[in-house]
Amino acid sequence: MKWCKESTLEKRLRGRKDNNGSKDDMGLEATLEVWEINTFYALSHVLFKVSLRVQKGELVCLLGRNGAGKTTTLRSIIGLTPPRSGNIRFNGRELVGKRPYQIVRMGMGYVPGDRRIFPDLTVRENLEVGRRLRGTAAEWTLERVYELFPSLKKLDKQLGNHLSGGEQQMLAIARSLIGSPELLLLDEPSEGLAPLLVKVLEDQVLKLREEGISILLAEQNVKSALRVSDRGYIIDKGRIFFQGTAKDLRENEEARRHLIV
Amino acid sequence: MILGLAVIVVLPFVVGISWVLLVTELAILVLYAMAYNLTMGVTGMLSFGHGGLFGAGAYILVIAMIKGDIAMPYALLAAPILTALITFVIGWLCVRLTGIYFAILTLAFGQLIWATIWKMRTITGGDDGLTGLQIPSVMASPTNQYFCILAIVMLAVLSIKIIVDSPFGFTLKTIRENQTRAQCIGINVKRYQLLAFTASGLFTGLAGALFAILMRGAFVEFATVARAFEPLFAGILGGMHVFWGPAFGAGMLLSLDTFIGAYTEYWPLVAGGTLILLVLFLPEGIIGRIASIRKARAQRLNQSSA
Amino acid sequence: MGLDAILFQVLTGVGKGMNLFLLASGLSLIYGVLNVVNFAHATFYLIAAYICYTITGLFPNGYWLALILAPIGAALLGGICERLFSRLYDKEHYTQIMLAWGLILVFGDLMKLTWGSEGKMVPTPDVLAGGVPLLGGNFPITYIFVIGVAAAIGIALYVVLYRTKVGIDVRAAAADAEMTSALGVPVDKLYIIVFMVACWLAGVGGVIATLLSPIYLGGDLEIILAAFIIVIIGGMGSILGSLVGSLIYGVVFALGILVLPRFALVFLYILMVLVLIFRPYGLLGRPR
Amino acid sequence: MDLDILKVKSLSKAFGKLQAVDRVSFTVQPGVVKSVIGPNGAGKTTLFNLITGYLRADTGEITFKGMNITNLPPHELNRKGLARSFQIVNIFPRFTVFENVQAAVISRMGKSSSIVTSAKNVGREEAFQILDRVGLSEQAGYIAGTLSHGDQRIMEIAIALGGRPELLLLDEPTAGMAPEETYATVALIKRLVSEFGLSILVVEHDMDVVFSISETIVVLHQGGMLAQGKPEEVRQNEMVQRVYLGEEITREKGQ
Repeated sequence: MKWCKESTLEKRLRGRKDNNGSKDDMGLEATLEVWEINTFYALSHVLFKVSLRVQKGELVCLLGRNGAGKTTTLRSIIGLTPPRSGNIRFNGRELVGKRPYQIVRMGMGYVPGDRRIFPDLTVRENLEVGRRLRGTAAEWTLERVYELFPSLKKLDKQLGNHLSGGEQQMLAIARSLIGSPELLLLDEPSEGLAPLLVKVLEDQVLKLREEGISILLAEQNVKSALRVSDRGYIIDKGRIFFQGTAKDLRENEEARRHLIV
Repeated sequence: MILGLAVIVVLPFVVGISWVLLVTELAILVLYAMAYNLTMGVTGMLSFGHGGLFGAGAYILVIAMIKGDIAMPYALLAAPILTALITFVIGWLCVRLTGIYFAILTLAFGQLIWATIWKMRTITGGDDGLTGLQIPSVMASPTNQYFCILAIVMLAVLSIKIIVDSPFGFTLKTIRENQTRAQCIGINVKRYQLLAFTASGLFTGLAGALFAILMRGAFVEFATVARAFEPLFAGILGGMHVFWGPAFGAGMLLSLDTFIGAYTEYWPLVAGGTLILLVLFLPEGIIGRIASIRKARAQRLNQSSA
Repeated sequence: MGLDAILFQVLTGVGKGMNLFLLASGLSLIYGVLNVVNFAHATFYLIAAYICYTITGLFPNGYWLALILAPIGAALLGGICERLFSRLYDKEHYTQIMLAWGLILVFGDLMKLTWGSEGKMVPTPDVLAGGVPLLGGNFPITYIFVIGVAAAIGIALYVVLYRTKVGIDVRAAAADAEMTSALGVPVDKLYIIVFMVACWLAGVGGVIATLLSPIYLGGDLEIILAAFIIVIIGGMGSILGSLVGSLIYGVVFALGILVLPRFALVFLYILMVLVLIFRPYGLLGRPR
Repeated sequence: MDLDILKVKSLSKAFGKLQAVDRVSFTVQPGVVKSVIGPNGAGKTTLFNLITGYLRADTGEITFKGMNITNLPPHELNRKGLARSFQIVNIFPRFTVFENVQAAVISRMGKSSSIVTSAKNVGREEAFQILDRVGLSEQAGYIAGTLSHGDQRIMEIAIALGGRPELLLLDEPTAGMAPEETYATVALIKRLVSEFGLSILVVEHDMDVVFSISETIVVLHQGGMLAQGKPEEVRQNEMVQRVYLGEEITREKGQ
């Protein structure tokens, strides 16, 4: 294994121009297309020409260390931190300039990394906030959601702040799911979960994909993410450095360099 | 500056008595606005209790002179000092809270002072107020009164200026800008907030006492919430982050009141409208806006030359 | 003084308190959801009271019409004002308070222009005139009516907030507006609704208050201070807190008048100061 | 005689059920850079907030220059010679760059309560010296909030230097920086140690930065210490690699 020496800082400086996002020419029907977005927090430039695609029914992961730009990418897509330039298309419709609630109503679901369960609302009420009638066959009802997460059903009347970390994570996913999304953005769902729960979570994520939901999964937990994903991107310092199938990502040295210490 | 002083000296000899009285009132309001600004503009603490403090200053002076038979110079000294003591006690309780809770606690204390004045008829005269203040003959004529009050106000404003420009004042501004950061460069934030609040109370008490002299008595209206809003209004009009902003605002406020008030009884409509427009479109205030335009230009020049 | 007389006084206090609850709950709701301190809230109350005066003057038995129309008027006005406040949501609280102060001045003058500066009385509808014998006294029916209306609205408010989708969205937005919007809820529209409902509540409060006391200019400032005392004691942002605070306010005031007539209000200020010092977020509120 | 400038002994902090920091112990020697690393939620920021007095420790002891400083308030720690920067830019945005640093210098000089002189020239020379040292003297007159993100973060270090600290705690000093800025910051940190003899404790995500500046590294995982040692040792550490790839590991309790 090769490790970064100080000189890599300089290398990074030089290497900056070579990396112009990555275009996908598979020609498949894309649910989500992110094209060279640049995102800022106030004055600080966080995302640099980030591009990625999610195909219909695909489970794509976005891997990176702390602070690499994963969360910002998802927030840019859902409209909470709109990019300053670039395009985001969802089923062919442009998202940049749209408000978060509009984007959600177009069929996207967002599960934030810190879960953000409403503490004073019961489990049922938390789900109620996410519920929307879309009139499609693929609509998720309360019953269907409880079927997928049976343990939530028992907690129906519990307040959000009385849930354990794992229960909160399930609720956060369920809360987005009940809005019947076609695409789900999952931000580090495995964070803070015990190993056993991570496995449970992986199964649930796979089940969601079987239901036909496309998923963009931001993860720091590489092992877990690669167990479920079809394809992935590696982000570091706000730039996409690598993309490929799960197998590529697992085996590529260069890819590992951006993920490990 | 010399020109300004000359205008001040010559003024009472060229204009009528009503104008002299008006300018005297203006001077007191300027002091009040600047005293208040020590809390709000300089330290960044929103207070609604200054009406009560203004009233306290006025009543202390009048009660001392009428009920205690104390000579005016001593009463004029006692009023701000006692008001500062009251402010210190109130502030000691208030600085534990932050933001809107601080504001509402000061409001509660202001109202408590107001209610006490209103209800303690035997001492304060209640609704009727306390009238019949005997002013020493040196100060009795409007012109002499004008000179005395203006001198005191100028001295007080100079003291405020020295405080604001001193390292102490600079420290207060650091607290206004960023409390957490101020704390971790070694500043005991609560202590300085209390000091600033007390100093503000001192000058507010003085302004109240001077106002009582001008009005020849003290009245419940001196201590109302509306009175507490006046200097905040002045600060927003003129800009509270620039030294002369509140003074300018006080001037505008009084002119609105006097001149528009002369044409129409509906001047609050104009004042309220002005306030709404300012808050929405010019939150820095008029003088504040001018100052920041200048600053920005200076930086641009600086950058282009660098 | 007999126990009956004291109980009678307590009941009167409950009546006053319930009337104020309509106002305080709206103030609390606006703060809890929008994080805006609406210092001008009682102005909507006063405007509704004046509209009620006009309507009752135009139509015989117009009171019931006024009870419907005046609060709607207050709500529409509130909707317009919300658009102004919305420009200051992310600004410091004092800017919102100054905007409110400007609105108080402007509306105060407009009311003076429209209705003049003398106090106004709204005739009590026949149905509500008189009293019922109670505890050795004659308890006015108007008070019973006020308690009834306020209680009914309080229950309705509770049902909406806890049993309907909109109510749950409102509570969610109060806790985390950004996440709520990321679940597909148009939060800015929700804000307008909340502001309008709060002003509607204030309007109802104003209309029923005309049964208890005359309408006069500047009354809004007195009432807003009462409402502030209530929400501070009960806890800003808590509806149940406003109810408890309102009852405490009404009862302490009514009993205070019996004990030390001139210092009834002072008691309340002292109570508020104590609450702020020892439990700044109020009896039923929570720190934020 | 105590040679360590900072000594953290068995420090713990829990939020409800979550053990955010679990019996962490380490020392910082004078004149070196020590880094704290670890995946998300490892407890790095909590650890920082404990040391700098923003949080109260449940148990454990923190010693600074031989003094027990556990749970002292932030402003007192600053007076003792311990300064910090923040993860999110934390400055006086409407002051000029010069005033930002001057504020810290005035406070350190103990002149915060003085009202006899004008503030304008108090601590002026020292503030300019510091700006010169970090390379911001040309921007001295700019409004701080208008600086680039990288310059703002460097100015934060300058503010911390105004307190003439012996120990500097930097919370992700290069977060959100462009590569050029990162490079400059790394150079600055190295210079502060070599030329001015400061001791520095850093929390940092950028591993290139961590390995290029640190004398020793502490690795946290789920609140506890996973490993500690020289950069080479940490790199070779099997456990550390596995943690960063998201493998399950069970930390030995009570090491």
